[in-house]
Amino acid sequence: MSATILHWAGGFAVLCFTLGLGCAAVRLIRGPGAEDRVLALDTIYINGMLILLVLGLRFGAGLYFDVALLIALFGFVGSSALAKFLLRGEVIEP
Amino acid sequence: MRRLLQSLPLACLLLVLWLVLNDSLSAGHLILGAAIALTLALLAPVLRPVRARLSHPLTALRLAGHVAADIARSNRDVGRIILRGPKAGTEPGFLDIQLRIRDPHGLATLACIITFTPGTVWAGHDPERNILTLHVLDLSDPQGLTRIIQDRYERPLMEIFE
Amino acid sequence: MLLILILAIPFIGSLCASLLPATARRAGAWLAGGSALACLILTLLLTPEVAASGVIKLSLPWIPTLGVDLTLRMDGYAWLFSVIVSAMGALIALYAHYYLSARDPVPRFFTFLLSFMGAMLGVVLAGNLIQLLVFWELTSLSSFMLIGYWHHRMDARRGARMALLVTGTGGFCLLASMLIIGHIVGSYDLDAVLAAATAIRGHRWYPILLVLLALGALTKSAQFPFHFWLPNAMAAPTPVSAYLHSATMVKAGVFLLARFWPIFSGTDWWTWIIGGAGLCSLLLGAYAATFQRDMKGVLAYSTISHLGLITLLLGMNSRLALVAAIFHIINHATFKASLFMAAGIVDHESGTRDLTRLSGLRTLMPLTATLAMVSAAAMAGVPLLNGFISKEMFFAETVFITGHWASRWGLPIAAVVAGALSVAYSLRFILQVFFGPQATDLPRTPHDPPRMMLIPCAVLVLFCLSVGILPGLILDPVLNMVMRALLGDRTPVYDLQVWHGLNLPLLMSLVAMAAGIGLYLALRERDRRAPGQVPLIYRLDGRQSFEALLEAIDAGSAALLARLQTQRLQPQVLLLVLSTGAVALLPLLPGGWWPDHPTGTPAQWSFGLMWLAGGACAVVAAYQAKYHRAASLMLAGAAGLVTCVTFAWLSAPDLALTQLTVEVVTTVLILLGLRWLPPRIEEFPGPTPMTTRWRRLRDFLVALAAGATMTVLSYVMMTRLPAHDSISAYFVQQAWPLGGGANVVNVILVDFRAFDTFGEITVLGVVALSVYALLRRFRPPAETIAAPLHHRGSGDTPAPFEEPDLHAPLPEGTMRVPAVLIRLLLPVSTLISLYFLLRGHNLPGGGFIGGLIMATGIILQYMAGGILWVEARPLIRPQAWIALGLMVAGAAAMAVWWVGKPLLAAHAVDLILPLVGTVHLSSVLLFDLGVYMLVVGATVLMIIALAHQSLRFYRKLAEAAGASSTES
Amino acid sequence: MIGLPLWAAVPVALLLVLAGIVTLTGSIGLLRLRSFHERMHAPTMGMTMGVFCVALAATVIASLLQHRPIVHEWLICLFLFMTAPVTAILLMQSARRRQRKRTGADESK
Amino acid sequence: MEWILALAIGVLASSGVWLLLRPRTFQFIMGLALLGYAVNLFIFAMGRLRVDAPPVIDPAWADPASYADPLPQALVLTAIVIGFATMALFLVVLLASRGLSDTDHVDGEEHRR
Amino acid sequence: MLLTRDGQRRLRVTLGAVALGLMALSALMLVRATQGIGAPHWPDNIGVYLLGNWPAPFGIVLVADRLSALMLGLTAVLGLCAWIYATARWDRAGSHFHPLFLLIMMGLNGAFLAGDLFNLFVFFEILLTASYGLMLHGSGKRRVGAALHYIAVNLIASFLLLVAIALIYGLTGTLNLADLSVRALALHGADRQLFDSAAAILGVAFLIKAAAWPLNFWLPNTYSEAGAPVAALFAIMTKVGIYALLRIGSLLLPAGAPAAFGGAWMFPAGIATLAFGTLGMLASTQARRIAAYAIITSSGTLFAALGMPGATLTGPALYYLLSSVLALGALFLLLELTERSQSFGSDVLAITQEAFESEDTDTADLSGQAVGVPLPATMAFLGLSFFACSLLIIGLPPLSGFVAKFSLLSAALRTAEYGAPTANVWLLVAAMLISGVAGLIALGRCGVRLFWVPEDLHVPSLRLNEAIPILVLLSASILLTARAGSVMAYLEDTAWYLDQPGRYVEAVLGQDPHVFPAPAAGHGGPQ
Ligand code: NA
Ligand code: NA
Repeated sequence: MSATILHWAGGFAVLCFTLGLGCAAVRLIRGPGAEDRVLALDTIYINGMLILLVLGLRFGAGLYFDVALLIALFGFVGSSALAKFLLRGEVIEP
Repeated sequence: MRRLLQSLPLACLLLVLWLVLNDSLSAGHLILGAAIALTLALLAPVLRPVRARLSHPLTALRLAGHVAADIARSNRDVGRIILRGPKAGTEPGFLDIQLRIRDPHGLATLACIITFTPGTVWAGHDPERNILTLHVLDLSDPQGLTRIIQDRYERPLMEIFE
Repeated sequence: MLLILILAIPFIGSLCASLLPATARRAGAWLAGGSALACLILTLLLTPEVAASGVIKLSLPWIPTLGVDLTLRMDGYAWLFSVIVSAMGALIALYAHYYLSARDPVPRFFTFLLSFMGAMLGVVLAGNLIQLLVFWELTSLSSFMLIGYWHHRMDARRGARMALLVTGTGGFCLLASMLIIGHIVGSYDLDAVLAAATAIRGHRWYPILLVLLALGALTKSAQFPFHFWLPNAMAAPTPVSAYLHSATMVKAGVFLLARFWPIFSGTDWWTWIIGGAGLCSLLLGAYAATFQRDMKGVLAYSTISHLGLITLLLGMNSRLALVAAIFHIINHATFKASLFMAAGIVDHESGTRDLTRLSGLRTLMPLTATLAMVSAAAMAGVPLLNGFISKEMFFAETVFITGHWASRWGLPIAAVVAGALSVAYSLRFILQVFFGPQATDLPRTPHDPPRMMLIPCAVLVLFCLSVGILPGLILDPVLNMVMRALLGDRTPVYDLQVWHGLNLPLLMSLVAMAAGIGLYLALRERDRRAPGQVPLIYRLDGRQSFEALLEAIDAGSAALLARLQTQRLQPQVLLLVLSTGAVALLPLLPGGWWPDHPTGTPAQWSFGLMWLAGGACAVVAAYQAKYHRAASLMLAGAAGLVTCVTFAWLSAPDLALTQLTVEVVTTVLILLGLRWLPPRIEEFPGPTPMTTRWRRLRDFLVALAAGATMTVLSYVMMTRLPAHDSISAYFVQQAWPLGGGANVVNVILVDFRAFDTFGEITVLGVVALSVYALLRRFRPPAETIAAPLHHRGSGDTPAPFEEPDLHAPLPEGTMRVPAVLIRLLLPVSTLISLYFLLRGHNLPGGGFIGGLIMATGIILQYMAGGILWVEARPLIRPQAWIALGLMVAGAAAMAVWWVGKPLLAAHAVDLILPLVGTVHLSSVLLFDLGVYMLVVGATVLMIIALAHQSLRFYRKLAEAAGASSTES
Repeated sequence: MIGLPLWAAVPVALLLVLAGIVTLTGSIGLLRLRSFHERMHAPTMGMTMGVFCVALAATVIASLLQHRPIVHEWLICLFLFMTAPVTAILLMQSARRRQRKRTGADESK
Repeated sequence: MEWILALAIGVLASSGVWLLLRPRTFQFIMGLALLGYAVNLFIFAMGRLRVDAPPVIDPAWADPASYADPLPQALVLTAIVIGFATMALFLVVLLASRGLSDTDHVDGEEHRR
Repeated sequence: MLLTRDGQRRLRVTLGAVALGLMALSALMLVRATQGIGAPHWPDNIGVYLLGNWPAPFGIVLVADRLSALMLGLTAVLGLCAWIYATARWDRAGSHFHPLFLLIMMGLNGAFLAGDLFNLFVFFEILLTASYGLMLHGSGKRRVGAALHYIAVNLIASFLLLVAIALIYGLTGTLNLADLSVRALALHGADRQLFDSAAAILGVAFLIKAAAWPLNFWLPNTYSEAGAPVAALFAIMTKVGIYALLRIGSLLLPAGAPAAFGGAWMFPAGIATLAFGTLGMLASTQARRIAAYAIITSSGTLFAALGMPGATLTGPALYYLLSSVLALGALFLLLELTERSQSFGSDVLAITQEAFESEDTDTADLSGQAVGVPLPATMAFLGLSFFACSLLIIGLPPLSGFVAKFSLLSAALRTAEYGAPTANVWLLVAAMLISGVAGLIALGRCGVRLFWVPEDLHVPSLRLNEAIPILVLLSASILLTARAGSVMAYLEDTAWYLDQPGRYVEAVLGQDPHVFPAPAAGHGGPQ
């Protein structure tokens, strides 16, 4: 019983995250500004991380946690590099 | 010796991190973790010349509680605005707030709190006049927001870091 | 043994000559003459043996598996040629010593002359067809070098190249024919081949074989239609012309035809090809010789004609004609060489070879004139000289020919015409040079040369005379020996005599003589009007056609090549994709591979939905890549993240980790690169041209097809049952017991297949080094250098570059708050990188992931603090990390040698420490540590090298600005 | 997740559903909100509430199944908390700069 | 799952190949990236798909059938690394070419249409 | 070497010399070992090294059979020569020349020794990335442009390799070449079809590297723009593709013979490549481009030869490979030295001169200066070396080029006896002879222009370490000619073993890991 509940709840959560990822992808595709795209990419990372976390819960394996951890730690690197590029014209300044 | 003492807080933080990561309290991990944490903490100041001084751990805990509650509330508010869409009738806008806190770590933590709370984004800081600019999704009560930032966040942060 | 010496002496001599200093004239001549004389003496020493046993043979193994040996074989025929080659060689060496100027680099001349002599001896002594071919081509090569001896002269270069091309091509044809002979006979041994005559003649490949052989022989002997190279080869120094282009090398072709006469002759093919070429050369050569203006030109064309005569005789399928041919080979060698020598002397003394300028030299150089007259008379076929006898024999053969009426009537008439022409050009040669009024406007005043220079000529003239008077006595034994060598028991009865009585051939001789004199007189007037112009065939200039042909080949091949290849990348990629698709789909065409009962896992909607988004991102990334680079990069990054999640979803956490870290680093890297790409401005506001649209449609379809192929292939593969005995089962079973790790992927990476990993990190290191090396020479587009300064400045004026404050605890401006956080992240990320490194063997992680995490942490510091600020603090030297990483990994791999295990074997040591217990240390961990270090080093090196470019060019800008401000 | 008692499963399930809804709402906000500045606020929901809920659920499950407190999911929250401002500050500055440039260009016209 | 992944591979490959056929160097490098994803997924797919069976073994239970095929994963790891390295190099070559030839056309010169 | 600083060039050179010397020594020992000298315990004289001590189909193996040893020896000779040449001045044209050079050698050696399909790919990547680095060494617009194409094409080829390897693994469940050879035989039906498809993709990837038409348009630019020692080393790069085709073809096809990847199209591809190379040689005016097209020609010859049925051509083809690599390597080294002697634009001058020349007629003076021009020793050396290289490439006697051409053609004729289409035999014979004539035309013209045209030649300063490599390469080919008998015997042996993949398979799969009496005390868990 509890397994069924959790299965469906996990499935629902993953579906929501996936839909969220889809929304972000639409924003990423449509833009219009470059900042919007960066933001959307950041959101995609968060959604992906959440998908992994819930998958880890569903499968009861801690192995997915590491990936999520890395996304949490370094997911921002790509988007902040992009943001800095937009802001300053180069990622690493003298 | 002073360097060693100065780097102890970071070392402790790193050791805790190591133990949590490895999910273990075994002697092996303690020793390995301590060695790694201490080494890193000793090396860290090279690239991190500004040191944080921490005090008042209780204030920090209370602040964390406030922040958590605020995040939950803002989530509700922002969710409502999004779901109602244009009908929500809210007016987004920028807000300038005069700050007193000067410590970089305090400022950074304030930035974390503000960014991590839905509905407010750090939009700039003028270090000379010490004025913080925020972008707020719902600018219906600017004074209230200013008060929250100054009283609920800034003051405890000043206690902790200065 | 003597045979080897005969062959070796010239080559050794050649080598010695090449080592002589450029001024060693006398030594060179002595070397050449001595070598030739030695060869001659050795050959003569062998005479009794050859006469007695018929054949001397000596074989050394070379490439036994291919049936090619170094076989020296001397029979009577080879003996004759050896004598000619070596005797002429000795005479030429003497002559050349006087002929060449003191300033000529004489040793070079004798080097090639001697190597030619060796090659020619090699040809005649070859007992193996392939060996024969080797020496055959060597004669062409040394001829090339000798013609080009005066290579500063245009005509020498041209003549040399033409001769090489024609004879070299012929050589290739000859090679083909030799191969076919070898194939038919099963051996390249000359004796075996000679014994297999009927098999060869009867083989279905005989015609093609004959054509190839003829091409080889006729090009070498300058026979029609390949004769044109010989007159052009006259740019060579005269000793070369006398030796190679009259007496020896051009004889190689007829030598070969006669050598193979017993095998090939007797068929209509033979008659038509060989006889036809001979006849044409005979007439054409004689005709052209009559009108030449250059003394050596006359001789060259007459050589073509006389070689045509020999070829014609060989082509007549008559054994007596063969005798005549051999006889004429000897005679022609003597009188033509002496004529060349005489011409050379005239040229040498008077400074010109122009028949129209030369006149009346008889009184100035009487000895030379006498010798030339006798030789020319021999050439014309005047009785009591050797040329007369061979001409008589030729006439006799033409008279007695059987067969078609055209040949029965045509050949004798042609023979007489050729005879008449030869009389005419001989007369003209002599009369124009030595008779008439004495020339006054010659470059030099001629007189007889030193006696020694005349001796070679005189010796040859003497020989002409003696053979002409006493042919039987002198040449009968020789000829007999030769004919026995060629025909064995089938040697015909012949009679070498001056006087055969009054018969038809004699009558023909007289007619030819009279006609020749008449012709000379008739042509005198025309000669004065248009000297050097050959009437009727003036336009058919072999040289010009040849060069036109070469130019056409050049132009044609360039045009064809332009159609067959492209220098552009896109068509190449298209071709690549298309050909891959074609060959990949070909085996699948019959069908039957689509899964009937696909196995697999049930689909999850979320997964599909996720890929809907990921796929859309990929497609749009492709669409946006032209004008919106950053957008495209982000879209591709999104697809990458979806890939990463997919890996995790489908049970590959290691892959997900790696994909993620690589993704992050790649994004930063490309962004660093984007900084140097100026923005693309949208072009062509108007409608897209039709060709562009068509090209896009085509590319779209190709891309679609490629994707479809990948889809189908992967679907089919995924829904098949896996191979039942896959090696991965072993890895899963043994990872823990033997590999000592629970994470099978990592155990594979660092233990089972550690060598791949070693290679992979090497690739990374190599790339880092290449990137670094390339960036040191980097030159960016000018408009990009200051672009970020524009970003920073207010409005349209760029901010000037300012050196950052290296002692500031925090950066000013926007990066102030982020810097606090990012710097706190470095120890954290280092800790996490170590965490992933150390646990990799049992859980997802490992050196690579750890290294990338560490590298990302470092890169973040650069992003926050700027290059100079970070580098003002003691940090890593990436290159050293790369080297150390490789060394640590290599040491870990090799350390086990110490305990006697093979490379990369795992070796574990368990340390028992107080408090801690047992610590398991494995060489595998060390290996992973090496990977970690290398990855950190390589990644940081690449990123930082790229980032450094900005600094470099800002400083240049600042310097330039500073300089201009101080000036003003 | 086998062996989790029902009294724990229900709140965990609710937490997961809440996480899903909150995160989806945030992502929808990315589409529905009109200006970039407004959109900046939306994804924070997933980053905060979504992650909180999932981490809480994970902690509950792991602690119950392994009978000891397991907290490492909260590291994710910590890292997100630490890194969130970096991108946000830069993005916001970039957007403001662009806006200034646009209005500046308008004024000069 | 299989058909989804197969389609995903196809879409990535199509986008990648399309970009490889484009004339701009940046397009080419993005094509390499996308095609790289496709190829990595393809290699990975050759081990057949498994959900919730990561090849991290329980020492007591090393039955190959209960784990995803680890070998393709190891191969993909190597391929990812090599792909990253070569892409980095290509990027720098692209930049060098842009700087030297003053165009971002893959041929180093603009062709007339 | 990376630890050394920029100033320590001498140290780098010493290190490089030691490394390359050791490499050459080991290659020599391997060649001898595969002849049965020095390694008597090797089964069929095939050496197998189990890396990590894992048994054969599971771990990675290195296999040294005759073919590998041969290629290693060739690599060592060529590499050593190119490296010595480079130490004269080339290594200072950019950073990291020496490490990159050693790494490309590592890649080449690894590729020749690899007994594992994926490991082969990895070593291909090492040698390719190192070659990208070397190709870019010294930079410059044209060089970077050429390198861009080179890298682009090879990156795509790498993708193809990966796809093919993955497919093969997915079908057979193994990567070990010997094991694959066994398992591929057992495939049938749809599996076989898919396997053939994978093998075809693999073949395309190798054909790209081996420069088969129409996949070789990148080559002329790349080779003619690369620096001399690099181009010389590249002479063996195409042969790596040929090696892979031979190796995989020998192991994977049931017929065993190296007719490899669908024998039917290998021969036409070879003839097309040969024709293309020939055309290119004719159409080129620049010496380096001629040399580059000569590389294509040699590849085409090898394809066509290996595409003939039966294994009779394999031995001669290998001989041809040796000879052509040595010759082309020497030629590339030589051409750079020669170009130094040409003043700028003299190429163009010579061409125009020739064009005018054909206009003037017999009135060319017959009494032009009849005194030879002495050649300085340097030019004489270069000229003679060029002459020798040309002979080798054209296939004219007396050097090994001729032996190679002759042996190939005679073997080709032999195939007519057992069933090869006669037309193909004639086609091959004709194509090879015509390519020889074309080489004669092109190289003849080029040589005459380079060495005989008197326009202000300034004699280049030739250093000893630039002359020695050329001499060594040429003497190697002279040695190849003189010892043609024993070399050919070794190669025939090699071909025979290639035709008998069973022996290779047995040697590899039969190799047992070392057994250690005291096993490492039970592998523990995590620390
Ligand atoms: Na590996
Ligand atoms: Na074959």
